[in-house]
Amino acid sequence: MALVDRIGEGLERLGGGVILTSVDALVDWSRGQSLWAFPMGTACCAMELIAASFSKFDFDRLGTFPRPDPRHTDVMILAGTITEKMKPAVRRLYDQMPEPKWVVAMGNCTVSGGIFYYDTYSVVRGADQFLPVDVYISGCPPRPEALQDGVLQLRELVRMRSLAPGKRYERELALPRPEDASYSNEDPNPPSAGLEGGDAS
Amino acid sequence: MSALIFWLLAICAGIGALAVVMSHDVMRLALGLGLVLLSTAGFFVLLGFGFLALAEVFVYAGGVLVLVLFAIMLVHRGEPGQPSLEVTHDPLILVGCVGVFALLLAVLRPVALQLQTSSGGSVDALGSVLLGDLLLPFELSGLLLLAALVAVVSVMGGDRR
Amino acid sequence: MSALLTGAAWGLAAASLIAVAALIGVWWERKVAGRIQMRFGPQEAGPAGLLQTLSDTLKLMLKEDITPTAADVPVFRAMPFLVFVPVASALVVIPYASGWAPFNIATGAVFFLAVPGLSVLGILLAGWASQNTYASIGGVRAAAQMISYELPRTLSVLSLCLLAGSLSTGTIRAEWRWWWVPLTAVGFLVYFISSIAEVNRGPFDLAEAESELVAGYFTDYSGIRWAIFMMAEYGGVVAASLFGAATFLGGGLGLSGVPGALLFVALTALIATAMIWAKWTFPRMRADQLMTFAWKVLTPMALVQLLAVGIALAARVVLS
Amino acid sequence: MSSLVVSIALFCIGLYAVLTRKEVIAILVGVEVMIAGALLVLVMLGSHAANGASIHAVALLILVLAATEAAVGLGLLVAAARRLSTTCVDEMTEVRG
Repeated sequence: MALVDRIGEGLERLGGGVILTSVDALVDWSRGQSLWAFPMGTACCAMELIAASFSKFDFDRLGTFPRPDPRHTDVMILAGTITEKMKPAVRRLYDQMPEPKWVVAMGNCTVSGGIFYYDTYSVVRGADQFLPVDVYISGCPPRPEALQDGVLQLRELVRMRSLAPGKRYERELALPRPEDASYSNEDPNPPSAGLEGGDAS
Repeated sequence: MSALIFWLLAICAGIGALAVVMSHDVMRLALGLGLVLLSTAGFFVLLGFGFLALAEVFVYAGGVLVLVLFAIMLVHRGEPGQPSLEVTHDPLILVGCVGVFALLLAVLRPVALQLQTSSGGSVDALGSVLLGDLLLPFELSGLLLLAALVAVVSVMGGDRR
Repeated sequence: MSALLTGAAWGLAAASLIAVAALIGVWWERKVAGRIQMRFGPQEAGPAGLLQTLSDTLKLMLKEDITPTAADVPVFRAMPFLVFVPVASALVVIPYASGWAPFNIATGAVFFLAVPGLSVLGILLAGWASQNTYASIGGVRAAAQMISYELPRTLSVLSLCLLAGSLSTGTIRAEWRWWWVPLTAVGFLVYFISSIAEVNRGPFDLAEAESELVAGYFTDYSGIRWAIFMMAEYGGVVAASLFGAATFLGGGLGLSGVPGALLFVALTALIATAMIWAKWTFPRMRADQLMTFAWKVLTPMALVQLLAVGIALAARVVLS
Repeated sequence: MSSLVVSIALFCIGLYAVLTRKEVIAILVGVEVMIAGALLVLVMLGSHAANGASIHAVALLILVLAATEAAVGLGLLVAAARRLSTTCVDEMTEVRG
C-alpha cells in the first residue's frame, strides 16, 4: 500500500480524528474522481469499452480516460475472454500498476468464463481466479452505460476502502458458484490476502 | 558571496571531472561531462561573459552532450544491462599529469591575477568585434561548420550506398 | 550577485505559475478536446468539472512511486526535476511588461532559447535510466526531435532580434511596432509549429506515441514524478505562448495599461488554445516526416523570413 | 590564483582521462574536459584585459571549433564501431579501410 495508508494508521493511533477524517474525505474524493482506466481489452467487450470513451458516452465526464501505460492508471478494466495463455500477461500488467489500484471485470467471460465456461480447456473461469476483482459487470457484452455505472460503483467502493482504518469494511460479496466443490482450477498464484474485497470464491 | 559561488562551481567541476576519469558507467561519464560544462558556464557568468555562458549551454550542454549520449546509445545498443567501461590507472601517467599541472602553473603564475568581472562582456562589443576585427575567422568558422556537417554525413551514411 | 538571487526568487514564482497554469490548462485542454470530439469533457468534479485537475493532481501525489529494479536509481529519480527546472526558468526572461522582464538580461532571447534546451538531457537520460526499451526509444526520439526543431525556432526569434536591434526580450517588446506583425507572420508560424514540437505535443508527440511506445520516455514513471513531467510539458506550452504573445504580437498589440494587459493574457490563451486545437485535430506524424518537415520546410521558411526582415530593414535605412 | 589552479586542474584531469581510458567515447569526453579547462584559462586570464570583447569573441570561436571536433569525432566513432565492432582503441589495429 502507499505510504499515506500507513500515515493514516499512525494518526488513528494518536487520535487525530478530525484532521484524519477531513483529509480522508479529500483523498477519497480525489481518488474517486479520477479513476484512470487501463483498457485491458482481450476480446469483443473491448469494442464497448472503446465506445464508452467516445462521443456518445464520454467517459471523460466522470474523470475517467484510458491511458495505455499501466504505471499511470488506477483501474484495470478487463474486457473480454481471458485465456490461459493471456493470464500471465494480464497478471503482469496488473502487477505493474501502482497502488492503490482496482479491477473491473466487464462482461460475462471475464466474470465467470461466460459461454466458455463448459467444454473449454483454454479459458480462465473468471478473472477473480487470479486478480482481486472489485466490480463485476454482467452482459455479453455489457453496454457502455453499464461500464460507466460500474465505474460509479467503484467510486463508492473507493470511499469505503479509505485511509481511516475504522471506516474500512469488507463488502459482502460472495456469489454462489455452482461447482465450487467439484471443479478444481487451482491458481498457482492466488491473490494475496492483503488485498481485501475481491476474493469472491 | 562571489568566492562562495566560485568554490561551489569548482567543487561541481571537480566532481564532474573525477566522474569522467573514474566512472565505469557510460552514462555517469556523460553526466560528469555535463556537470563540467555547466560549471564552466557558471564560471563564465562569474567572470562577466554572459553570452559565452549561454553559448556554452546552448552548444555544449544542449548539443554536444546530446550527441555524446546518442553516440553511446548507438554504439552500446544491444548490450544487456548497463554497458560498463574499463578503467585502468597508471601511476606513471598520473605523475606525468601532475608534472604538466605544475609546469603550467609555474608558467602561468606570473600573469595570474585576482578573479574579477570583465568589463568587456557586453553583447554589443562582442558583435562589433566579431563583425569587425575578427570577421575573417568568424566567416571561416562558418565554413568549418559546413565542412564538418558534410563530413559527418558522409562518414555516417557511407555504408548505405 | 543580487541579480542572481532575484532571478532565483522569480524562478520560484515561475514554478508556482506553471503549477496554476497546469491546473487550469489541463482542464481547458480536456474541455476543448471534448468539444472537438463532440463530447462534453469533465463535468462532475466541481462546476463544469473545474476541480477535475485538482483531484487528478491529489490522486497522483498519493500514488505509489515506483522505481524499477533494473533502473539506474539516482538518475531515474532526479530526471523529472532536470526536465522541469529548465522549462520553468524560461519564464523569468519573458517580457511581461514593455521593457521589463523579471530577469532582464541583455541576452534574454538567447536565454529563452538555450536554457530550456537543457531539458533534452533530462528526457534522454530519463528514458535511458528506466532500462526499458520503449522508454529508451522514446527518449532518443524526443531528443532528436527537440534538437532539430531548436534550429527553426531560434532562426524565427532571430528575425525579431534583428528588428529590435537587441537580444534583450524587454527591449524587443519595448521596440515593437504594429508593422512587425505582417512582416514576421511567417516567422510566427514557424515559431508556433516548432514550439509545439519542442514540448513534444501532438501532432509531434511521437516521442510518447502510445500505439507503438506505450508512453515513451516516461513509460516507467508513476505518481508524482510522472506529474512533474506533465507539468514540464504544460510549462513549455505556457512559456511558448507567453513569449509568442509578448514578442511576436507585442503583448496586447502595443496597447498600454489595463486593456493591454488583458489583451496580452487573451492572446496568450489564444496561442495555447491553438496548440491544443492542433493536438486534437492533426494525426501524429511519422519520424521521417517529422525530420523532413523540420529541415526542408521550417528551416528554409525561417531563413526566408530572416532575409525578408533584413531587406526591409535595409530598405528602411535607404528610404529614410 | 585559485581560479588558475581550478582551470589547470580541469585540463590535467582531462589529460589523465585521455591517456588512461581505452574506450573511444571516454577519450573524446576527456578531450572535451581538456578543452573546457583550456577555455577557462583563456577567459580567466583575459577577463583583466582592456579589450575584453576580443577575448569574448575568441572564446566563442574556440567553442565553435570544439563543437565541430566533437561532432566529427563522434561521427567517426560510430562509423568505426560499426565497421570494426569494437570501441576500444587497443583493438583498432587494422590499417586497411
